[in-house]
Amino acid sequence: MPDTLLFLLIVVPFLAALGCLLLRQEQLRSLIIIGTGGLLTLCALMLMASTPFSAAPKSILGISVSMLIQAADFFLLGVIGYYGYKHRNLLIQGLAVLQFVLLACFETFMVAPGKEYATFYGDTLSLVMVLVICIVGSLICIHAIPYMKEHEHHLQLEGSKQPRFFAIMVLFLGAMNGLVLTNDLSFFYFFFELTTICSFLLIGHDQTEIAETNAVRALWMNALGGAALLVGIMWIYSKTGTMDMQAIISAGPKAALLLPLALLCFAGFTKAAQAPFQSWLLGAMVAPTPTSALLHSSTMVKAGVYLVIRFAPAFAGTFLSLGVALAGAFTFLAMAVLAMGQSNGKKILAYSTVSNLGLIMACAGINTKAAITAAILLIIFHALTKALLFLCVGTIEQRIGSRDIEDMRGLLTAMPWTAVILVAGILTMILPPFGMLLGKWVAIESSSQQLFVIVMLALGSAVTVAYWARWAGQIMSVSSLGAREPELQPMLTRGPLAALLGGAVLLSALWPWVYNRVAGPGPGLANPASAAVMGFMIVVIGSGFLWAVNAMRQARTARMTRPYLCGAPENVEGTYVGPINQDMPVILGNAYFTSLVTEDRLTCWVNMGAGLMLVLMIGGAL
Amino acid sequence: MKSLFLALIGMAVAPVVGGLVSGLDRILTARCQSRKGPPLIQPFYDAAKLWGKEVTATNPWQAFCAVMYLVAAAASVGLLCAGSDLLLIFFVQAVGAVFLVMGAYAVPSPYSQIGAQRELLQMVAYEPLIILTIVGIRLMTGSFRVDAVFALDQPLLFKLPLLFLVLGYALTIKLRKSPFDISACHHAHQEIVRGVYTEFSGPYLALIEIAHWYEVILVLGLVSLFWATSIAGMILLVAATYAAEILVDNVSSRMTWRWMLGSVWLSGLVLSGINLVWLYAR
Amino acid sequence: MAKMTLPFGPQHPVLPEPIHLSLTVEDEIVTQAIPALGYVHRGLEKLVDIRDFNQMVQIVERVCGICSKIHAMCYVQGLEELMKVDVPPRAKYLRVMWSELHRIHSHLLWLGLFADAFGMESLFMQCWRIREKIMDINEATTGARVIVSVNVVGGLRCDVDDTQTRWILSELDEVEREVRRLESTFVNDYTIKKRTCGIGVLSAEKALELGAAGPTLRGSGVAQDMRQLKYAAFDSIDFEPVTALDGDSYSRMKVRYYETLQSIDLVRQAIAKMPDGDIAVKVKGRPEGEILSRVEQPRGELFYYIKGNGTKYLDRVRIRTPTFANIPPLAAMLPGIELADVPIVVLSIDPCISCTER
Amino acid sequence: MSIETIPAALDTIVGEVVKMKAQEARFLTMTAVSLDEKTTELLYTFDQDLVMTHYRLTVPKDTHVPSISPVYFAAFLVENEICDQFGVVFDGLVLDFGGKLYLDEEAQRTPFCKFAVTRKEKA
Amino acid sequence: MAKMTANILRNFFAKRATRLYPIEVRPPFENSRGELYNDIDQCIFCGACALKCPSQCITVDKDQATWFCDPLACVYCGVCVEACPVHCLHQKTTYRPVCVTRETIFQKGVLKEKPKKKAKVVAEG
Amino acid sequence: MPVSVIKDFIEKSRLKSPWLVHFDCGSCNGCDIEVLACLTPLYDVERFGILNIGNPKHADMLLVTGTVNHRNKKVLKNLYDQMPHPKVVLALGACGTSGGVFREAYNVVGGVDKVIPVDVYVPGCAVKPEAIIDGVVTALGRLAEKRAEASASAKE
Ligand code: SF4
Ligand code: SF4
Ligand code: SF4
Ligand code: SF4
Ligand code: SF4
Ligand code: SF4
Ligand code: SF4
Ligand code: SF4
Repeated sequence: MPDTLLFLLIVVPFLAALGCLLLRQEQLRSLIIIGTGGLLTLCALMLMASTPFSAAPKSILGISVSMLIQAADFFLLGVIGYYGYKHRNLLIQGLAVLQFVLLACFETFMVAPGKEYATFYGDTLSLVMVLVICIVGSLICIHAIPYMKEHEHHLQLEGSKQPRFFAIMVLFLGAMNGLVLTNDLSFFYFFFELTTICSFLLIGHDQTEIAETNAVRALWMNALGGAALLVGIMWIYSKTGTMDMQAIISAGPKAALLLPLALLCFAGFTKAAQAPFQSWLLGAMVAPTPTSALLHSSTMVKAGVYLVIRFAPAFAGTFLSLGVALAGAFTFLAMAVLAMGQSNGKKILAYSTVSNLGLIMACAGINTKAAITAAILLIIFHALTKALLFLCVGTIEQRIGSRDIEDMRGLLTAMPWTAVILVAGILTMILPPFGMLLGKWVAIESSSQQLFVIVMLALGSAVTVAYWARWAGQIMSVSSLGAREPELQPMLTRGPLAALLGGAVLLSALWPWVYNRVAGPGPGLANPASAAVMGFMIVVIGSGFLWAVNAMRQARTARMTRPYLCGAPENVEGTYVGPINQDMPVILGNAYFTSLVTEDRLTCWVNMGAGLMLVLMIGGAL
Repeated sequence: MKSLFLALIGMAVAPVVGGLVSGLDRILTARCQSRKGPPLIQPFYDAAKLWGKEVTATNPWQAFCAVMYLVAAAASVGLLCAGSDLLLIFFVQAVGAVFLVMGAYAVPSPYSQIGAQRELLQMVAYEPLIILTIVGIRLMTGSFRVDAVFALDQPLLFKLPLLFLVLGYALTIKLRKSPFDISACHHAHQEIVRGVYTEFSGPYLALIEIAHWYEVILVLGLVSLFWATSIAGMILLVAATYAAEILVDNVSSRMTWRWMLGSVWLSGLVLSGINLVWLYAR
Repeated sequence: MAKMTLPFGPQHPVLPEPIHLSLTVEDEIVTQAIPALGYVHRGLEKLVDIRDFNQMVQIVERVCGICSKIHAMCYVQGLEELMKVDVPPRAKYLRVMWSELHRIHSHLLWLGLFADAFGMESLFMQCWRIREKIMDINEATTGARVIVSVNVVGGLRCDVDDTQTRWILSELDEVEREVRRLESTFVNDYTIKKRTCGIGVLSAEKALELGAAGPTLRGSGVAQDMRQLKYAAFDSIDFEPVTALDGDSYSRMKVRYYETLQSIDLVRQAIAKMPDGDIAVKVKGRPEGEILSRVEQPRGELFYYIKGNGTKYLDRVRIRTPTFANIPPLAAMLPGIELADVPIVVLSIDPCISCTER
Repeated sequence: MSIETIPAALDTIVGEVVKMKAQEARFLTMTAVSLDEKTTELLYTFDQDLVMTHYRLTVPKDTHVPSISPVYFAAFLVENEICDQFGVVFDGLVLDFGGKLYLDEEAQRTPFCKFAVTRKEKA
Repeated sequence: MAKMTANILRNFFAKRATRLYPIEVRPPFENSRGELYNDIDQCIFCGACALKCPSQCITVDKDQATWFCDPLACVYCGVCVEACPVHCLHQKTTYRPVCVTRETIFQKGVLKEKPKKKAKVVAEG
Repeated sequence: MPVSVIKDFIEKSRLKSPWLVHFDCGSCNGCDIEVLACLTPLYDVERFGILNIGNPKHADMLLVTGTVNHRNKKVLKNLYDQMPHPKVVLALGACGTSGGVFREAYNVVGGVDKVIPVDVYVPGCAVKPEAIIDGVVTALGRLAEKRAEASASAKE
């Protein structure tokens, strides 16, 4: 059974991608995407029944798997090199050549056929990842169908580039599935590079100048990570003589392996866009929104944290672990502060992603069982909510033509449905009893022994609440009810949004169950949010919610007053009578603290700090 | 079951006590200014009157936010009385704070909007301090739970003196007392009128006042944990702390948010850092 | 960086008077401030057409209730000069006494309001509590707390006897004790200095160029005070203007604080040197010609232009009050400060809009 | 009795004011008086060390007067006031309230004129 | 701040300054200028008060022997009192009580040539 | 607790907690400073639960000092409209009640009652703090009367 599911989860997306590319008919393509999405979701759910499992498929469609992967590895490096050449980027070319040479040496001279082991393996961590990838990823792809149509309409393209776009999107899902399910380091390397390529192609999709620069930046940073990964793998192999990840991990912390593991973590940091590598993810914002949603929630950056969490047991209790925790916590705080100074909605989302991943990294670095559990839980809830928020912003941007949160003031009148979903989404990010917050709670509780980490988490967590609450508040800021037009949207836009929000809420309600399922059986792991506590909260806050809804309904019939403007008369709505009896507009705006520090300067400091942290982390491994 | 019972009792009694504390506060403040001051139950008159006022609104969403603020404040007090997890209590009260801010944001009036922004900054200032205090407690008791504090045989105050000061900062902000009455004020002698409260009126303001009483109790409850070994000690500590608050309120001018953020983060972090390092070092 | 506009007034709790400022702030820093007036404009200068020059005394007193006595004094001194009336010496000393009492109450009032602007309610209460003693002196000696209405053309309407002066002196001792008790708070308190030092800086050159007056000017280090003109009995009273050098809100506060103490001393001097005699002379004739009259009122230099035409109705009275002169400096000080400092800077010129707009 | 003044004319007044500024005199105020139906008198007052200097300018009602607010910013308020009350139009005001500094539409226009003039709109 | 703390504590322990007004009424100062009243029997309706009043709120009709005042427009300056040749006009030391509707004072007296008739005081709402 | 007890408490509270907003409608400051003096230790109107709340949306009582002119009458009306019911208006001083000495000036409209309904007139120039306190007490009486009338007519 797992074998079939494995095949379906990894190979079907490849085939579907091929289908998208070849069948250039719109309805058919939509059908393929929806079908693939459905199938992947189904498979992922079915996989739940059979974890943990391991498998070692020898061949696929008659071709030897390892041969295939080996060949594909070189092909990918070739592709990277090609793009490096095309964009005249020496760094990328150099990295590609370096990896090519290393890989060639590795494959030809070092790898000796060892004993058989399972090339694929699935435990709770991989299962969670697969579920996230398949469900959230598919929803994003589905949402992208109407989105991309509109997008190309806006751009007034001559020929549609959608086939290529969707092909890469679904391919991405397959690559991610492969990445999280494999147990073979060389396979892992392949999938890792594949995600790099996919993201590069997606970021550069619109082929504008800025898109291409940013895509190239993403490529070199990730190629750097890839190189580190490759060196790390070779090093590990040279020490242990095996590519079997489980074997390496279960052997426990070994001093000799710390440096290569640090390289692995470094690779994870680049991929997860941790400071100082956040710039590639911010640059990725130029891509169409579904791309951002995919990169931020269920793929790409999650590959980075997955890598670190996967290998966490192998460096538990070492200085490396502390380094990871510190670097993660630092990113959490620094990115939250940067987000506070942003008015660009997508940038806020991006910084928040990096920030949250920093939190996950910090959990991985703390490296207790509770912390790892927290990390996994955060992955789940972050994926759901972040995808939701990106899709909302995308939807809003297509309607109001801006992604600036200042322009979303009073969105409630223009897009009531989406506005409410967006606000609800934001609230699930920061408030109990929703999963993100509960995850953060577990994280803080488990980090209480690490002074610096906890201080940074405490600060970061406060800043996080601030920038989210500000945004949510602004959206609801309307002065009169006016005539609210009902919002019209295609089902394919609205459905995924509702599903993502519903999922986040439902899973939060099921927290005790989710927690137990993720944490697995084991001693000394008290779930702080026990069923009793959750019950209390849900009853009190839930009934409060009903009361509040009722109060809101009653308030609709109340006498409406105008905002307080110091008594200045208001002849025209949104203005007051000011000097010379002129109608002065009431302009509202947030403080973004640009007078204190600009993004550039802060980024510079943050990068220096983060660089220091990384040096500390790798140096600690020595 | 017992804790549920305690929670319910706490939620029922807290507003009464909170209101009385507020009333006492006003009398004592008046005395510091050589005035007579209002009757003790003045806060109840205020709230009842507000409740009986005409309902006017600028945006119905305000009503939602006001109710949620109250509910969250009540829930956090309930959890405190039930001896629950300190971090959870803290997070639940943050729900209230967030809804208060959103309610203030809900009206396009510059005054409530600036109030909301400042309230957020205040949250940024006090939240880390409270978390660090809680961490300090956890280091002493080995658990994040309130009931664990009562198991100690020595008052926390001796081990966490600096953190207690830090909590004092957070408290002053939370109680909206000078020098931290930056985002809102009891009386509006502020450049932003009543800040976050500006646009809430009538019954909604009443809800917010009651929620504030809950918060007063929550905050005082946290203070009392520092002398959990005897009832008398708890009461004494709470009274002394509150008296100090009133004194500080009367002898300091209002800070600006820049000054607040800088000084609170700096001194708060340094103090809690020293205290925590000392605890870790032991 | 997002912009925000903020209608500050006409009804705003930190400004009991209706002035409006259209503020533009970015990150809570004021980038633009446009004043709007006209909410207190009554047009009382025009009442000269229907009220005779004697009745106008009561009307100019109501230009502003805080220093009503000084308005009337400035007006009647102008008319007395125009009509060549010699006011009895005792009246001159009494004028000094009451006008300095007014300055004390006005400065105490201001110190309280200023304290409230930086959020120190208890200090506000304390200043106003002390001030009540002066109000009592006013009421006991003149019959009214606020609009004392003692001046008439040619002298005064009421006198004080020895028991009253003794009582006034003892009350003043008490006031001085209480005011001195606040000295170290106003001058040295850390939080107050933090909120006022370096806020709303006006250099001496700038202050002169923008026409600042009174404590606003003296706070910038310019020792100019209309009492140096030696009107009323100031020719025989020791007087040195109080100044401070920094030109910020703190300096202006310091000037007013020390002027309060100085005025207590001036009242004592006036009482000590007061001769016996009449308090008024009968005035004959009608004013004709034009005259300018200047006195120092609590907020600075007050300027009256009076033009008579030989009838009992004057041709023109024009009042230029100190706040009128201090509004341009205020407009220059506002941009660049924090929103939270707006009340502090606005109050630091001790604005009185009712006299500005008349 | 009348005040000692230096006579000035429309084309010299700004020059004189510039001179005063060069001497670092403090601008005190301007005073307008409506002399009769046709003429308004403007009195410019400066102060230097407690000594006042005055310039007197007599203008027909319908002339435009050059504003001195570019020289002395402080003059903007009083010039606006005179514009409100006397209908004198100042050219080049740095902050022009257009005759609405104090008065709203409902109020009488140019109330201080012996005979109210119709408001002159700026060219 | 220390000085202020001392201040606050002094206030706290000192006797409060508050006068409990409606319960505790301080006697007015003896020459306080308060409510205006006309001893109409004495009034000779000369009109001096009406002429001098800066607020022009008094109307005297010599023929009808009426004295009218708008107490809401009166500014209690006492100019009329000083102007009255027969000293029939006085000011109490207490202020005029508040009212919920506009009040005026309308007094009808008797011309002094026929001094026998009783005066009548009418207060109109 | 029966509903009527709560209702009675609310009615009582209306008289025990009058929050006021003060609008200076062109006053000479004489009355304003007396309003402020009411808040200060000697008179301390907080004894009656009075707070100077500064925001019409929270206020029960509007204290108006000064003459109404053409510009501020719109502001006055606006403030009055923003106050939630039940509310009362006090006109303070000669200026507030009638326009006082200024009532014949060209920019003066007159007393407050030219623009909004006034419940209590407090004569004086300037009004004495004691008179203001009397005014507030009278106004509360008016408020209670109005409530009683309203509930009586509601019952019919
Ligand atoms: S804000 Fe809170 S502490 Fe302050 S008076 Fe109101 S209830 Fe009391
Ligand atoms: S600063 Fe705030 S709390 Fe203090 S008196 Fe003013 S309004 Fe009231
Ligand atoms: S400053 Fe002006 S308005 Fe105020 S009291 Fe003095 S003269 Fe009157
Ligand atoms: S003088 Fe003017 S600014 Fe000062 S309190 Fe009185 S009205 Fe307000
Ligand atoms: S009618 Fe009345 S207000 Fe008019 S002048 Fe005569 S007394 Fe005065
Ligand atoms: S007291 Fe003054 S205002 Fe009143 S009637 Fe007499 S003169 Fe007129
Ligand atoms: S001045 Fe005296 S006597 Fe003459 S009318 Fe007036 S009150 Fe009567
Ligand atoms: S009534 Fe008198 S004191 Fe009050 S505002 Fe009018 S003129 Fe001033």
